[in-house]
Amino acid sequence: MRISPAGLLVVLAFAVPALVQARTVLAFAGVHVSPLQTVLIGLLVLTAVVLWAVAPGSGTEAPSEPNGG
Amino acid sequence: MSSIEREIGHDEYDPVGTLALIGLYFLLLVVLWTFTYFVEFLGGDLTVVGTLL
Amino acid sequence: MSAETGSATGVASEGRTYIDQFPGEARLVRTAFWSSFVALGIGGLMGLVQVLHRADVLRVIDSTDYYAVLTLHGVLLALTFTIFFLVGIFTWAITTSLDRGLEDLRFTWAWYGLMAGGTALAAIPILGGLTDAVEMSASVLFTFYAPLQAHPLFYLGLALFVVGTWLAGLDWIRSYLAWRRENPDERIPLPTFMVLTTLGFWYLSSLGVALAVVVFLLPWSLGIWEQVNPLLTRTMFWYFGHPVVYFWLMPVYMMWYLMLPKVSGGKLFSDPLARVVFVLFLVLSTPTGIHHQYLDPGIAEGFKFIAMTNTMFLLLPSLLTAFTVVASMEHGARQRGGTGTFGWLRALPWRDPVFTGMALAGVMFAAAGFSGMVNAGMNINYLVHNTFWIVGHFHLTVGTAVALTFMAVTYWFLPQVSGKRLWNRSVALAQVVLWFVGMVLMSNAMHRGGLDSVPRRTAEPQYRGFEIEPTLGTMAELDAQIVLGGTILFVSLVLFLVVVVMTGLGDRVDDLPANEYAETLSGPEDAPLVLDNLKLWVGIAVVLVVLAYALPLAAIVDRGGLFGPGGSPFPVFVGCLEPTVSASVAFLGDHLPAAVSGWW
Amino acid sequence: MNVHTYEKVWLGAAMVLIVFFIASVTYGAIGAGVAMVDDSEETIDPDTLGEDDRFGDPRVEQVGDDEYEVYAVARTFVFQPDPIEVPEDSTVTFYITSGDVIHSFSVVGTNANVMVIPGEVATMTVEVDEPGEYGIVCNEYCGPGHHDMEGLLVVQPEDEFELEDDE
Repeated sequence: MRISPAGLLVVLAFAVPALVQARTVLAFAGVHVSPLQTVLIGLLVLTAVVLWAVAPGSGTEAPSEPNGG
Repeated sequence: MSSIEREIGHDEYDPVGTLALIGLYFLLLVVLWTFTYFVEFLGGDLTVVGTLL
Repeated sequence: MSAETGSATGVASEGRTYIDQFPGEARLVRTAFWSSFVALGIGGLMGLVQVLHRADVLRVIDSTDYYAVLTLHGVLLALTFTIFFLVGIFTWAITTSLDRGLEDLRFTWAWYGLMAGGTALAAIPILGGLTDAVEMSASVLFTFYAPLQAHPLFYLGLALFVVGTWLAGLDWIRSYLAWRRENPDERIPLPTFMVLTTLGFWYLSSLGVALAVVVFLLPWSLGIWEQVNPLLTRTMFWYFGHPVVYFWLMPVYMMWYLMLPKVSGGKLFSDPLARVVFVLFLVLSTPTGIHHQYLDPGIAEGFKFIAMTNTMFLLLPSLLTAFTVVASMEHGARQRGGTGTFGWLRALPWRDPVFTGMALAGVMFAAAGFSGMVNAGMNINYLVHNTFWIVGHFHLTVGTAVALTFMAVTYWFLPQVSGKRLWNRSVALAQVVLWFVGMVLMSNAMHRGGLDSVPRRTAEPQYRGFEIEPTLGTMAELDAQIVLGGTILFVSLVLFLVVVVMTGLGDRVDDLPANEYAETLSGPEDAPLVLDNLKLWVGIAVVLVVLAYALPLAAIVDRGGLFGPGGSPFPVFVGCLEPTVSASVAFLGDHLPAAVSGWW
Repeated sequence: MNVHTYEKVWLGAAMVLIVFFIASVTYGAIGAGVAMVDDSEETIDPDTLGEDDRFGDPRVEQVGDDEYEVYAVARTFVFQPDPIEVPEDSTVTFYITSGDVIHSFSVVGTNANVMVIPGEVATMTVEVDEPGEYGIVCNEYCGPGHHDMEGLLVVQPEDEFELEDDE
């Protein structure tokens, strides 16, 4: 794991608004992406993030660890 | 807290990351406001004008 | 200058949870939380009903009943959920930071009872709006604009609820005065300072709505007055209606200042600036309400402009908060070993739902900052006023900054006030992340729909004579985004309630972390003494309110009279709507199965 | 008081932002000429609109070359007159009041959006250019039939436009 499971969850959460907004922004630039394409591209991106996260990393574990909360 | 690796006191701490993040936020606000006010609003139809102007 | 100074906690409370320190107060906080969560559950369910109804995906109620559902949603979530949670947090803040219990718990339970009783009274006619069985209703929404007229019980309940909060404030002030007598020379502890400044503008602003209800609306609904001045009661509502959003927000800011640095592993960046921020809110919250009335006839443009400048300067304390809070998080991250300009973000405790929930709430509040700036702008209000944009905005503020922060800190508070271990941290983490994702989808589509003139507060935003065309894409996909987001939010809400209930069902344990809040990097000794002069700040707040409101109110009364230029009440009572409502659904259960099977 | 340099920088930036917002709104008001609805009209008794010169008979009136006035009434749950017909390339002043509760008069997809409060007359002047149809919605909750409240604003080509006469 390159990042902790919790970190991955948060990264995925941030990817969702980025994908939603990217479609709107692109439309202003004249590039029209259909909702279906957005979903497909989104799934690809999210899968890529997951694959990146679970791939054997450089060995530097994320410093986050359980603490009293 | 167990996970603290080092103590950083007031005088040795410069919130560089905060300044960077908030600088980006500032730019985003300026761009979004400019777009919304001058393009979406003033560029729209049926703008309400005063009778005197 | 010392790095190690800071809050007064931990003196007598080493290693003890809140319930160990103050068992009686913990019981009150727990009860207030439960009241708050019941409101959250019912209000959230109503939200799901509305999302599905508006998009015409599933209509389990008749469209004429939609507004009773909407009233329930607004009142329960905006007032009941938020304020019950607030009285819990403020009680915790006063007792913990002054390190003393409340003076007399019988008085404490009396104000709690008044608030709960008021809520129940107001709920009766609102629920009555959903059934033909009772001849009473209060489908007047959260704003209850006259001449729409609710059943008198609605106004009475509202007034009692507000009086309950006033007494709660007196309870905390009493604690503070008692503490002050014993500690004449000490600085006011930061949490207590936050409570007192918040109370300052709460008393000032809620007086307006109390007068509107007690002097005009309640007697009018009882038939004592024949008519009221709709513009006057509306202005008095907004005199309270804007500060009330800061009343919800101040406990959130308190949590961001006190808990977020702690759970990040750092210290609050600056105690003095936190005080400055709360003083600014005290002074500026109230003289801004007219910005909700930019498009009202009967108010001169100059008054609107004054309200706008006040509102714009009210951005300042929030922008300062953004810096202080992020800097405190960064301090924690760097102490935990984080490095780099942005790399420190990875060193934050993302596994902790208390942290992650609050951090995500903060991100959404930054987005809400932008739509709020647009709402604050005077003439640009033509573009967004009363559109779905506004709904998108306040689902980011009260619906996320407030609600998500409250849910996240519940995961810290619940063990503190019950002595029980949090049931499941992973479910809690998933819950806060789901709320974030669901709200992104829902509020994004709401903002976009609003820019295309989709109205707020309507059961059916589909019209016979024309169609509302989005600039980009189709209305169907905006609707789909809202339905998806709303459903995710509801799932998240259910998960929250599951965690809360399961935690409540657990056993007492004795290895919980102690009750404490963040220390400060720059402590109160760096704050000028004048900041603690609350009489001065309240005085300035009163002067600003008089400056902002005396002339507009005088003009409204002068033009239309105290009781209006005429006009009959418009009771939103079930009896008056017999032709349409008699055909409608009396019980959800009757139609739910048919509607669900039809949908599938 | 001990304020970090970065925080001072941010405080300055925040002030700049606030001034920028106020300046753009001021430009909109003075430079672009966007006027706010205000208190220029006398109050009116909503119960006796039927006897009023202007609102007793909701209508469109020509008051000059390319200048029209619309006297409109919002009631639960209709707009009168409906449709409102005006010619292209004209300046139209709306006078709108309510016969019962608070409504709004909001022209879909445009900046023409105003609250309609019983007892008050909302006025707004807009310039219409090309022929077309706009929906009108009430965007303030006004009772159980609120969602049925809609109207139409029709901007007609110059040669097709004629005012309806009250015989």
